[in-house]
Amino acid sequence: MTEYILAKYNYWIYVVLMMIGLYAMMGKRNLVKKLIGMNIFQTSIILLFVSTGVKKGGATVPILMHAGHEHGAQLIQVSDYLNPLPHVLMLTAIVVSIATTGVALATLILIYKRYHTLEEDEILAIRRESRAYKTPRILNPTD
Amino acid sequence: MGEVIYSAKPLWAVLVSMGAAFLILLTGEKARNLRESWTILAALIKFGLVFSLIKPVLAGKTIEYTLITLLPGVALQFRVDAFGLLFGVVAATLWIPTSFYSIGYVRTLNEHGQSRYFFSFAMCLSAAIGVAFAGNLLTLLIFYEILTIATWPLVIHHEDTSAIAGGRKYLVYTLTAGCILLLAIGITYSLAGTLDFVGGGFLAGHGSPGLLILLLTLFIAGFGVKAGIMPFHEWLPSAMVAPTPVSALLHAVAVVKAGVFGCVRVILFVFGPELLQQLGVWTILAGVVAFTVVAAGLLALGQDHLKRRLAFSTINNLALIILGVSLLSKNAMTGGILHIANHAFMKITLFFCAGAIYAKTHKDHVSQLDGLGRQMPFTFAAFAIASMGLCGLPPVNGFISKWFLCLGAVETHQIVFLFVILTSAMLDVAFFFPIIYNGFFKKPLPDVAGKVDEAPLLMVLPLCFTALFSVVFGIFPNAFLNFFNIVRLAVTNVLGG
Amino acid sequence: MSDQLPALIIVAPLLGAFLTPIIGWWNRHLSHPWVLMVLTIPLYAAYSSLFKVIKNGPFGYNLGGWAPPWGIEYRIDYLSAMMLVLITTIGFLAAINAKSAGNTEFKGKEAQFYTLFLLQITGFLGIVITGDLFNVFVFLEISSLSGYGLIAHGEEGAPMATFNYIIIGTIGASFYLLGVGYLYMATGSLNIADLATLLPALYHSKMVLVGFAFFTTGVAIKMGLFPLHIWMPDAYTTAPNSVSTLIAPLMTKVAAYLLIRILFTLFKPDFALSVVPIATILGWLAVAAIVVGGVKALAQTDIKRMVTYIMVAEVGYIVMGISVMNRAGLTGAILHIINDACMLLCLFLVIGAISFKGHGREIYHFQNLNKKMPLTMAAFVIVALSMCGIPPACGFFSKWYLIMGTIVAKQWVFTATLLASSLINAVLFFRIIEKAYLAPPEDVAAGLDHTEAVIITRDKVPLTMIVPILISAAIILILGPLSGKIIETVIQHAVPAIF
Amino acid sequence: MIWQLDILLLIFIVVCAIAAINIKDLMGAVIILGAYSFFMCLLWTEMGAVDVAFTEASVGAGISTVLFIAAVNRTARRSKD
Amino acid sequence: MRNWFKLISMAAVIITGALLIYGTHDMPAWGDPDSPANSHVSPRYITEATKKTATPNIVSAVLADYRSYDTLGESAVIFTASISCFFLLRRIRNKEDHND
Repeated sequence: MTEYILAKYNYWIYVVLMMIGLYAMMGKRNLVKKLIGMNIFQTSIILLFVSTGVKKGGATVPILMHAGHEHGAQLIQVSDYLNPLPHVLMLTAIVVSIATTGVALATLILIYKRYHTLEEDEILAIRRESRAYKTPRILNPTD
Repeated sequence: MGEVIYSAKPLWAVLVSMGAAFLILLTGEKARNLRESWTILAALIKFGLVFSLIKPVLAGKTIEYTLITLLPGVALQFRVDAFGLLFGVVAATLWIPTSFYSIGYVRTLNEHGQSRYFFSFAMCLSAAIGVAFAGNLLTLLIFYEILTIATWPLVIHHEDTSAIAGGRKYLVYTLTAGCILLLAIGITYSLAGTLDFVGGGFLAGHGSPGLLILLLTLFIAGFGVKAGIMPFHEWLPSAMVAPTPVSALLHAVAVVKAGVFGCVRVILFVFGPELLQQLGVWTILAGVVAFTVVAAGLLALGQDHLKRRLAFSTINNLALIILGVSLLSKNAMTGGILHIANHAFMKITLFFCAGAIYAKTHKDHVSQLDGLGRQMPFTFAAFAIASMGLCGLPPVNGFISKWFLCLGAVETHQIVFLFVILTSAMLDVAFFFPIIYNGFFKKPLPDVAGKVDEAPLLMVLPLCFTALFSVVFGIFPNAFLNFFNIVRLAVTNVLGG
Repeated sequence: MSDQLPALIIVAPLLGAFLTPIIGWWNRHLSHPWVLMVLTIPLYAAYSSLFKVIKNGPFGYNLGGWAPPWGIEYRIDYLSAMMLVLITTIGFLAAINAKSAGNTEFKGKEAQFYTLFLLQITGFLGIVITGDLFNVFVFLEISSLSGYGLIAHGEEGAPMATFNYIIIGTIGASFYLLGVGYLYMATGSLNIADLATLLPALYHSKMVLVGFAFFTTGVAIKMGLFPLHIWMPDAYTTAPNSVSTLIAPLMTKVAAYLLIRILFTLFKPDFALSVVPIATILGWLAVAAIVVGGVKALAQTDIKRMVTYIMVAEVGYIVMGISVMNRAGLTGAILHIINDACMLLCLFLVIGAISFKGHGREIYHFQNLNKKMPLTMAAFVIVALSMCGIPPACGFFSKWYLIMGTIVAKQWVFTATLLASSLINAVLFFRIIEKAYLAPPEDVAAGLDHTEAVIITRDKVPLTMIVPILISAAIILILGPLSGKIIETVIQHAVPAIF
Repeated sequence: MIWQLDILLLIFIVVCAIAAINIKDLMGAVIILGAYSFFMCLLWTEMGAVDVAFTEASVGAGISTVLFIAAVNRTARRSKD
Repeated sequence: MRNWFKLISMAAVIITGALLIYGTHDMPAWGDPDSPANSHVSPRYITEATKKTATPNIVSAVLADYRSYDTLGESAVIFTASISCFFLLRRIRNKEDHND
């Protein structure tokens, strides 16, 4: 049992992080808080990916030590180096997440300019009011 | 089924009025004479094309044209057999007088939206011919739906509250029917894997009896809406708000007949008499339509609005056609199918008369027609001839079809149905003869002119023409268009031998 | 040249996008012709790859020359070639349309607008063409990010709608990424074809099951499948017209494509048939989507919002076709992807033209519109008929296959839903057509003929708007009778053989 | 790879995450988010993903925090939840 | 209303989390060098990358060579985001200029 926990506890903590982030995205009213949650959510996924590349038992960072030597290539042991692929993917994912955050913040500023608040329920109230004002229903007896 | 000729004539027959429709739209309101010459030109060409198909079909050949594959095993296909040809000939022939009549009507009443009117009219005809020549259920459905949509602008033509309400009712009924048909055809395809019409049916041996009965119900409900079978008839009287030529051609010939045509196609060419005998549902079907026959006749008695009375008479006669077919005996079938053509000629005359009266005097209620026969003798004479035909009196063509229907009812040993047919003839007498009597013999209302003062020639000539032909076809059923032979051939195709 | 076609499809618009700001900075009036010019390349490449696929069967393209499981592969088979053609065609028409509307909606910022426009198309193309799960994610993000930017520039409520879209869309993309992660942990591969061979042995692994669940949820969010559609109506209603013309028809369709890929290529059909009850779940969600979409659409008076709810229902159609798990249903779903994209394109083009001429989008604003914009309204009628499933417009044929699918699967509730929905569509559209084509009954009653009642001037819709409208309306009419041909040459090969 | 350190970092991260979404002062929340990213970097370095850690340190902890601060500066600082 | 929504999102989050944890059950133990992720595709990167690309950092080698189109996509993402922000925020400045 202990072994099982030791083998899995990492994953569970990632899942907890994801849940925190997801909850903030869905349940929080403040838009900045939603974005913070989004960041947490995305980093936890990145963490999950990165951890798939981990190898126990002496593997080191995926930078070859004997590069340049002609015979160095033969000496490369797969178990000596961490799996590089998740790292590659996650470099992209980090950039994607920051890009999303950037666009989201830009819309956030637009929203603030328009409504002078960042609380979702207040904005919704304002919008409902303005929509009711902007589109008067013409009562048409034939409709 | 004899030799097959591959020819694009059916396609051209469909396309010619569609092309005319777009020319009409392009020409527009400014060049009225040019616009209307498109209609007449298309009508003549269409008639010529359809007429040229009669000879090969009577020689036992089938004309086929496949346009494009729609589903595996089902193409957009035209196949002209005797039964389809009958409907096609009726529609194409009657379009010619209706075209002239329409021109007279809309010009006399100075209607608005004439381009839209003629456009929709041409589209309707195109679709009707498509329905007639469709080689399989899917093609039939496609043109049937086009017909539905193309008729709508005609129904709402007046754009007043009752027209819009009538249009909505029409759409609700017919679009629902379209959905039901889609379902029915889908089930048919999944059962049989084909949709091509075969004389004598192709569904035998597929599916359980329960499913087949359900399928038949769906089909009859789907086509029955347009055919005005009770309880789906409600839209037809409401749709009488349309201009009279529309009521004349579409609600006596093209649209409602398309419904009847579909019913007959399904009964004879999808299910087939043998399968229906096995399922034993033909008595139920015949019972339902027999009820419609009598009920519609009774309801017609109570209508004071002339066109509504004619509408109920239409429902009555359409049900009579389906009754004839569902009796499944040779003579009844002959009578039923022949009645498609005969009823068309008679009913279009009646509607023409109603329109002529309205255009001249703005009267549209039965009670307002007293003494009008002296002012409009030709119109009323035509009306009298056509109503005699509908009552089944010789020498008008209605007599022949009713005669065969009675023979068929006797053949099946179901005296009930003979009784129904005779009752309906009595009812016809009851609701038509007072009109004629009042028109000719009652004291004229004060606003009736004492002298002969007919509607414009463009309206009177077509109605005289159709009335004349009703009599001609009564005396010589095989004159010109060979209706009787075509019907005989169609029945032979179904029953074999 | 012809060997490099797949790379060209992505690289050309991408490079074009990189260059657009420069061109726009030089002379902003050049950006529109430049975009059109750039888009002809993927358009040509997409059509020639489709013909190549039809002629020689599916082919792959190894980027950088690395063999598939190690490098990234672009895979063009029947389905993706068809989608490429769809995307490039619709993108091209939307780009033509963008000129007039875009120039007023984004005055002074045409260059950025067209850059994002190209990136959006690149994203869609990339999702469809790539054979690598992670690459799909990257392109998904490109298309989403450019979409966020474009939509947020819309009318009053747009930023808020976009923010919701960003949050929900990011959840969707992240779920997708989680799915990729779980599958990667289970197999060690990212290549779809490679995974498809590795996965069958692992179908009962919990990792794969969870990965699958997150995949489908993520894609369903992007697709706007009920109940995950909540972002969609707001976002597409408030988006600028020239933007919703591009995104609304394509985003849901590309996501639907992904769903088909996941269910039938990545996982084999028997996974969905025998391992997870995904078909049942999807089917009932589709029923709910159609019903809710239809009812909500009935409640709308703003036509653009109404169309977005119709989109919810249309997504339901596609998913229903997928969920019945038979040949007819899936054929219908794929056919409906094409048809619905064209119909929505035409609808949004029409709405764009109406708004461009300064008419409101409420239904009562449609009064007399047929006199003012006869061609536009004619196109609208064609789409309306297609939406109601009236032949020979294309909507009828996809509906036919969908109904066949439900009949074969003996799912009568599904059949009934489909039929009822086309009636709802008829109500939705005919009330607008009535408004547009008929004079108000009060006028008629008062004896005013509507030719006399109002002196109506025709609105001159610019050529760049009316031409795409007419082309798309023509496409709707042509696709219908051609559907048999399309199925024969393309779609039947895209349906898994076991159906 | 020392599991005690590992678990310590993870606990820090979770605490930072919870704090970041619960603090009512947005500026504080953003700065805590920066700290969260920083701990994340440490964790990744410890896992051997140096490239990812570098990127996260510069992009996640750096640019992202700056963007957040800039945005919060231009908008409201207080949050209701 | 609001609490009701919070409850729903909480439930959704818990379901998601439970699903994710359920998925971890079959995961290879943490840091297992023989897990599929570490043994299917990646060994070839480690052994061949230097030979093929002459870069000692395998991550860079994979990033820039094997999966170079991901990287191209990545730069496109940044480009998209920056253009988006520019596109969105510039209007405000214009408007302010106008208003002031």
